Amino acid sequence: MDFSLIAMQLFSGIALGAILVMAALGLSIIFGMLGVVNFSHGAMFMVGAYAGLWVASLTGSFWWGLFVAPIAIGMFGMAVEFLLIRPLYGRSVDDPLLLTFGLGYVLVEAVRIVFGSDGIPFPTPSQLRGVVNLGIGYFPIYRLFVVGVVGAILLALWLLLGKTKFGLIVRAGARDPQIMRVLGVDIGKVWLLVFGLGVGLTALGGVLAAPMRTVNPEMGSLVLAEAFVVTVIGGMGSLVGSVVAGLLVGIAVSMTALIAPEMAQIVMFALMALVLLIRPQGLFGKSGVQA
Amino acid sequence: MTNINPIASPLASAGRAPATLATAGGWRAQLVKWRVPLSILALCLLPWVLPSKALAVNVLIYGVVCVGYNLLFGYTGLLSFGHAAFFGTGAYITGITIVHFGLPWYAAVMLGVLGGGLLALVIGALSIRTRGIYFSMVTLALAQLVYYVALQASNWTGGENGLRGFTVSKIDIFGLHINFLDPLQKYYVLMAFAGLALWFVSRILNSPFGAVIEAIRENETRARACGYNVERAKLMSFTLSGLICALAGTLSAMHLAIVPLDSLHYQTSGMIVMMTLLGGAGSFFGPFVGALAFLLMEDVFSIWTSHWQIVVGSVFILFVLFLPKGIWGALLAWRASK
Amino acid sequence: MKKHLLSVENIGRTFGGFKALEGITVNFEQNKVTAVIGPNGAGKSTFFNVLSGVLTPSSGRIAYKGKDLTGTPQHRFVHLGIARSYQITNIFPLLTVHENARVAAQAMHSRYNIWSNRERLKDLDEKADAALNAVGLHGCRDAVAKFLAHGQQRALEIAVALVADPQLLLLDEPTAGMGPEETKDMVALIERLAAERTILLVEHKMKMILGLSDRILVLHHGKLIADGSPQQIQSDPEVRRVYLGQSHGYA
Amino acid sequence: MTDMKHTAFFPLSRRAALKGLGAGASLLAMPWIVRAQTSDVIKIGFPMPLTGPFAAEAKDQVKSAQLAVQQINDKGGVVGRKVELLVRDDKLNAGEAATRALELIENDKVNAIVGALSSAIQLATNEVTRARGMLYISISQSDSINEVKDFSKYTFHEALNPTMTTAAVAKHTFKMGARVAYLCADYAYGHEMLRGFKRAGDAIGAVTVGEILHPIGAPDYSTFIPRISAMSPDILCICNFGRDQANSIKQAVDFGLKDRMKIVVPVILHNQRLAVGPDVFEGVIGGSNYYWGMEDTVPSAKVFNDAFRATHGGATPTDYGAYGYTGVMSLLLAMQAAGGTVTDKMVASLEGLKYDVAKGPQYYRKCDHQSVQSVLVLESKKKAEMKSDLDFFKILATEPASESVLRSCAELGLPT
Repeated sequence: MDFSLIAMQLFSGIALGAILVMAALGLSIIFGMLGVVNFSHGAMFMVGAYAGLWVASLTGSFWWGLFVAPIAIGMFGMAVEFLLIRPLYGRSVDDPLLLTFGLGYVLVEAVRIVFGSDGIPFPTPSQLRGVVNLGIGYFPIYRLFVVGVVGAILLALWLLLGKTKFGLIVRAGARDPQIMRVLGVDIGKVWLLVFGLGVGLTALGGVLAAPMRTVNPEMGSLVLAEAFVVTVIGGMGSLVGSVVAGLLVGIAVSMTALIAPEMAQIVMFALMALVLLIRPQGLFGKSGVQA
Repeated sequence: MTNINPIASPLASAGRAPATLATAGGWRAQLVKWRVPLSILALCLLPWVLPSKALAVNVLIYGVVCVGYNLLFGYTGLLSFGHAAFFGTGAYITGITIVHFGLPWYAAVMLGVLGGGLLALVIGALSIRTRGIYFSMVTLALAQLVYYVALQASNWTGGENGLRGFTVSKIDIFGLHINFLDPLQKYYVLMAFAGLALWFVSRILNSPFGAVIEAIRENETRARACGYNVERAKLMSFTLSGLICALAGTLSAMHLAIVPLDSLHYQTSGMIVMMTLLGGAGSFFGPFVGALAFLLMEDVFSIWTSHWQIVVGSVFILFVLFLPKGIWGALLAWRASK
Repeated sequence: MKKHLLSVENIGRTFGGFKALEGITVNFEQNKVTAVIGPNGAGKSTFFNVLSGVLTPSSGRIAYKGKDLTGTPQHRFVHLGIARSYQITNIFPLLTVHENARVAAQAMHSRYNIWSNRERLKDLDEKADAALNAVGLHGCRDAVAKFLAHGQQRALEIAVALVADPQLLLLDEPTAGMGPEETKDMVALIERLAAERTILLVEHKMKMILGLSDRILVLHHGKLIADGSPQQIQSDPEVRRVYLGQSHGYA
Repeated sequence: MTDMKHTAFFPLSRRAALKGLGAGASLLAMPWIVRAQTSDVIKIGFPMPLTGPFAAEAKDQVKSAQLAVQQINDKGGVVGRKVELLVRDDKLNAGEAATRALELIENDKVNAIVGALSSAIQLATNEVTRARGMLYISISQSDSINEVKDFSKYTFHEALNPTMTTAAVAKHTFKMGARVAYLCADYAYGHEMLRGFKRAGDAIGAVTVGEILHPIGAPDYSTFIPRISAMSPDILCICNFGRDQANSIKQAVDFGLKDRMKIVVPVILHNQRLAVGPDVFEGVIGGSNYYWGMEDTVPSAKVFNDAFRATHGGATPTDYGAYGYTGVMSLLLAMQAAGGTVTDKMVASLEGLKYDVAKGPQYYRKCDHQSVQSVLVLESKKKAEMKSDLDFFKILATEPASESVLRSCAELGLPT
C-alpha cells in the first residue's frame, strides 16, 4: 500500500463525496426548509439527466443541456409543489413522504414510456474528455469539472441563503412560518420557490452525473439511498451538514474500497444507522427536531 | 427547526383517524365484535373470486403482512420503512431450518416467527429512541443492513440467487394428509394461519394495550402524562407487529418454496406501506383490502401494458391526496355518515 | 423533621448555555394551594416540567415523601401521585370525553395486558365518570373531545389529570384564554379540588391568585426571589420592583 | 464548439424520442398476454421481465419466441396441434417469477415453460417446476442450474454457462504469463465468471495480479480504479451484468485505463454497448451466444436473421433475443420428435435432440441438460470501422460446440 495509492484513493473519495453532496443537496434543502421528505428525489435526479440529454441532443451542446434542464425541471418541481404537496400542509408529517413515494413510481414509468427502458448514451463533452496526471495517479478532467461546479453551487447557495433578503426570509420561514405570515410574507410563494430550487439542484446533479453513469430509468433509486444517507448523517435540514457528511461518506466508501470493496454499500448504511442512534439529529442538525 | 408548516398541532394530526373505535355505538360496535369471523368468511371466498389461486395466496400473505404492519403504522402511528426485514427474516429462517437442519415444517414456521419477532425487538429497541422522520430513516437503514447481511451470507441464504431447496409438498396436521402442492388445499392451510393472525391482532386491539397504543397515536405527550411508559408500549407494538410480519414471511416461504432476496429490500417495505395506506391505515380489515386492491391492480394492469407502475403510482397519489383513510376507511366513514 | 410531600433542593436546569433554572430550594406541604408567578421567561414552565418529571434537572435533587426522584421518567411520577395539566390543551382529540378519562384511568390499572378484553374493566368507567363529574363534564360524556368548547377542553384536561387520583396536582395556567365567567367556574373547581389535594398552579391573573392561594412563589430569571403568603408577597419590595412594579397601579 | 454540430453529438434525435412515444403507445394498445381457453392447443409459458431494467432484452426474447411459434404454426403446428405462447411479466423479481410459474401451471395448464432472464429468477422458476414435474427450459447464464443442488430432470439449460463462456474468451485473450486483474460484481454471476476465468487462466498460464469484488448495482467505480491501476495488469476482466457492465467500462475508460490495459468481459452485452455508444466499448472483447454477423458463416443464422427481419421490420435479433428463439425452437422440435406433450417423452427426446436452428449445431448433454453450443468471441468495433449503426461487433473467433469447455459430469457430481 504505497503512499500514492492511498493519496489517490483519498482524492477519489473526496471527488465521490462532491458527487454525493450534489445528489443530496436538493433533498436537504427541501426537507430543511419545508419539512417535506421528498421520496421522489431519485426520480427527479433521473428526470434531470434525461432533460439534459434531450436538450443537448436538440441543441447539440452539453452546455445548453446543463443550463436549461435544471431550470425546466425546477419549474416542473414548482408545479409538483403547487398541485400535489401544498394540499398536504397541515396534515400528518407522513403524507408528503407517502405522496412523493408514489410520485417516484410515476416519474420512472413515464420516462420508460417516452424514452424506452434501455440506457441511452450521454458522451462526456469533448472539451472535458481525457485524464490529467496528478502525480499520484490519473484522474478524469470531467470529474474535476464536476467537483468545481459543486463547489461553485455551494458558494452560490451559501451567499443566497446567508446574504440575501430572500435567504433571510427562507431561513426564518423554516424556523416559524406562523410568524412570517403575521409579518405579511407570502410564505406559500417562498415554499414554492424553495421546492423549485431543491428540485432544480437535483436535476442539475442528474445532468452532471449523466456522463459518468449511463442514463437509464433506474439510475434514480440508488441516488435516493445515497442522498438519504448523506442528508441524515449531516443532519436533516443543515446544508453545512450535507456537505461535511457527503465528503465523510465519500472518503469512508473510498477507504473501505481499499480493504474490502464489497463492503462499500454496507458502510454507508452502517454509518447512517450509527449516527442516527448516537446523535439522531445528525452531526449538524439541531436537537429536538420534531419533524 | 420548523414544527412543520403551519402549526400541525395535535388536534390536526392523525389525518388517518381510526374508523372503528371499540366503544363506538350502533352498527360499528357490531362490526368490531364480529370482525374476525367476517374477515375469515371474506377470505374463504377469495380463491373463487380472484383470477388465480396463486394470486389469492399472495393477497392472503401480503394481507397478513399489512395487518401486522398496521398494528404499528395505523394504530400506534409510527411510520416504519423497514418491515420487509421481519417479513424476509421469517421466510429465511423457515427456509434455512428446513434446508440446513431438516426440521419439520411446523418447527420451521415457529422458529421463523420467533426469529422475526426477536429481530423486531432488536431493531425496535434501537429505532424507538428516535421520532418522526428519523424513526422512518433508522428503520430503513437497519433493514437495509439486514438485506446486505443476507446478500453476503450466501452459503446460508443463497445470496442474490435466493434460498432454494425446501419445497414442502405434504403436510399432516391433526391426522389430515394435505397435498401442499394442490393450490386450493394450500390456500386453506395458509388461510388458517392468516385467520389466527387476524384473531391475535383483534385480541390485541380490544385489549387494554390496544387502548394504550391508540392513545399514543392520538397524543404521545398526554399518554406519557397519563402514566404510560410510551417507549415500552411502542417497543411492544413494534415487536408484535414484527412477529406477525414474520409469520407472513414463513407462509410466503412455504407458498413459493423459495425466499427471494428482494423480500428484505426497502422496495418491499415501501410496497407494504402503500398497500396498508391504500386499504385504510387504522382500520382492522383495511390492510387486507389494500393488499387485494394493490395486487389486483398490479395483476390486471400488467396484462394491458408493461407500464402498469404508472397507474399504480398515480392511484396511490390520488389516495394520499383525497382518500387518506384508504378504501376501507373511506367506506366506513361514508357508511357512518349516512 | 416532618417529611415534606415534595421537596426540591438546589434545582438547576440549563439548555445549552442558557440557565433556565438556578439553585431553587422549596418544600411543598400537604393540602396547600401554592401559586408560582413571575414575568414571562422567568422559568415557570421549566420549573413545572422538572417538578412533573418531563425534564430531568441538570443539577440538584427532587424528593417526593422523602424518596429521591431525580432522573425518574414522567410516567413513574404519575404513578407516585404527581399529575399535571398543560398550558396548551393536550388531550386525545379524536376520542370521546369519556374515552379520554377512561384511557387515563386505565394507566393506573393495566397497561401491557394484550389479552383480556378491556370492556371487562368496568371499574374504569366508574373512575372516569367520577372524574368527569368532578369537573362537571358529565353532560357531554360522549362528545368527541375535538369539538368541545375551549373551556370544556381545559376542564377535560384537568379531569384526565384527576383520574390518576394524584396527591399533588400541577395546573399550568388552567384559566388561560378563558373569559371572566369561565374563570369563575375554574376557580370554584380548583377550590373544590384543594379540599383533598395539594395544588400547585402557574397563573397570571393576580386577583385570582391572591384570593385562591395559601402560598406564592415568585420566579425571576430562573431564581426564586420570594416565597411567602399572598400578603407578604404583595408587600415584598423586591417582588414589587421586579414584578408588580411593571404593571402600574396594581394594588 | 463547431465540431458538436455535424457529428450528431447525440444519437437521440427528435425522431428517436417520437419513436419511443410511438413504441409506448403500441405497447398500450396491443395486449401482450392472451389468456388461453381452448384445451387441444399446446401452451408454452414464457415469463419475462417486461418491466424493469432488462425490459429491452425481454422484449427481444418475446419477439424471437413468437417468431419460432409462428413458424411452427405456419407448418401445421406440432402433430397437428396449434402452439400458443403465453407471455407473462415476472418484473425481474424472484417472488413474482415463482407466482407466475404457479399461475401458468395451475391456471393456464401449460405444457412447458421457457424463460427467465437472471440466475435468481430461473432458479426460483426451476424450484416451482421441478416440484411439479413441469418441463422448463431456462435461457440465461447460470452455473448453479447445472449443479446437483438445483438439478431437475425436467429442466434444460439452453443458454451458455459461465464456465464455457470464460473458457472460450480466455482462450483467445489470455497468453502465457499475461498479468490479469479482475473487477467482479459481488454476487453469484460475478463469482461464477471469476471462477471460470481463473480456471481457464491457470490452464493457459496467465498470472492473476488481483481481484476486486464490487457491490452489485454500484453506480460509481472511481474508488476501485486506483487499486486496479496500481496492479498495472495487461488485461482487466470486468465480470458484471447489465447496467453495471456499461457503468464500469465507461468509468474505466474515463480514467484512461483502456490506454494501459486490454478490457475483457465474459459476455459483451448487445444492449449495454448501445447504452454507451461506440467510443467507450471500442476494443473491448467479450463472449456471446449470438451475433447477427454470424450469418456470413452460419447458414441457419442467415435463415433466422431473414425471418426475423421479415416479421419485425428489418430489425436484427440481439444476443438475448436469439436465446428466445433457440429455447422455444428446441422445445418445439423435441415435442415433434416426442409426438406430443407427455413430459417424460419430451425429456427423453430433448436429451437425444440434435438441432441447428440459429447458430450452428447444438445438443443437450445428458447428465446436466446443458446445451452444448458454440461460443462467439467478439470485439467491439471502432466507430470508423462500422459499416452501419448495427455493425458494432467483429467476430474474432467462434469456439465450436464441445464438451471440453464444460465442467465434466463427474466434476459436477452428476451420474453420466
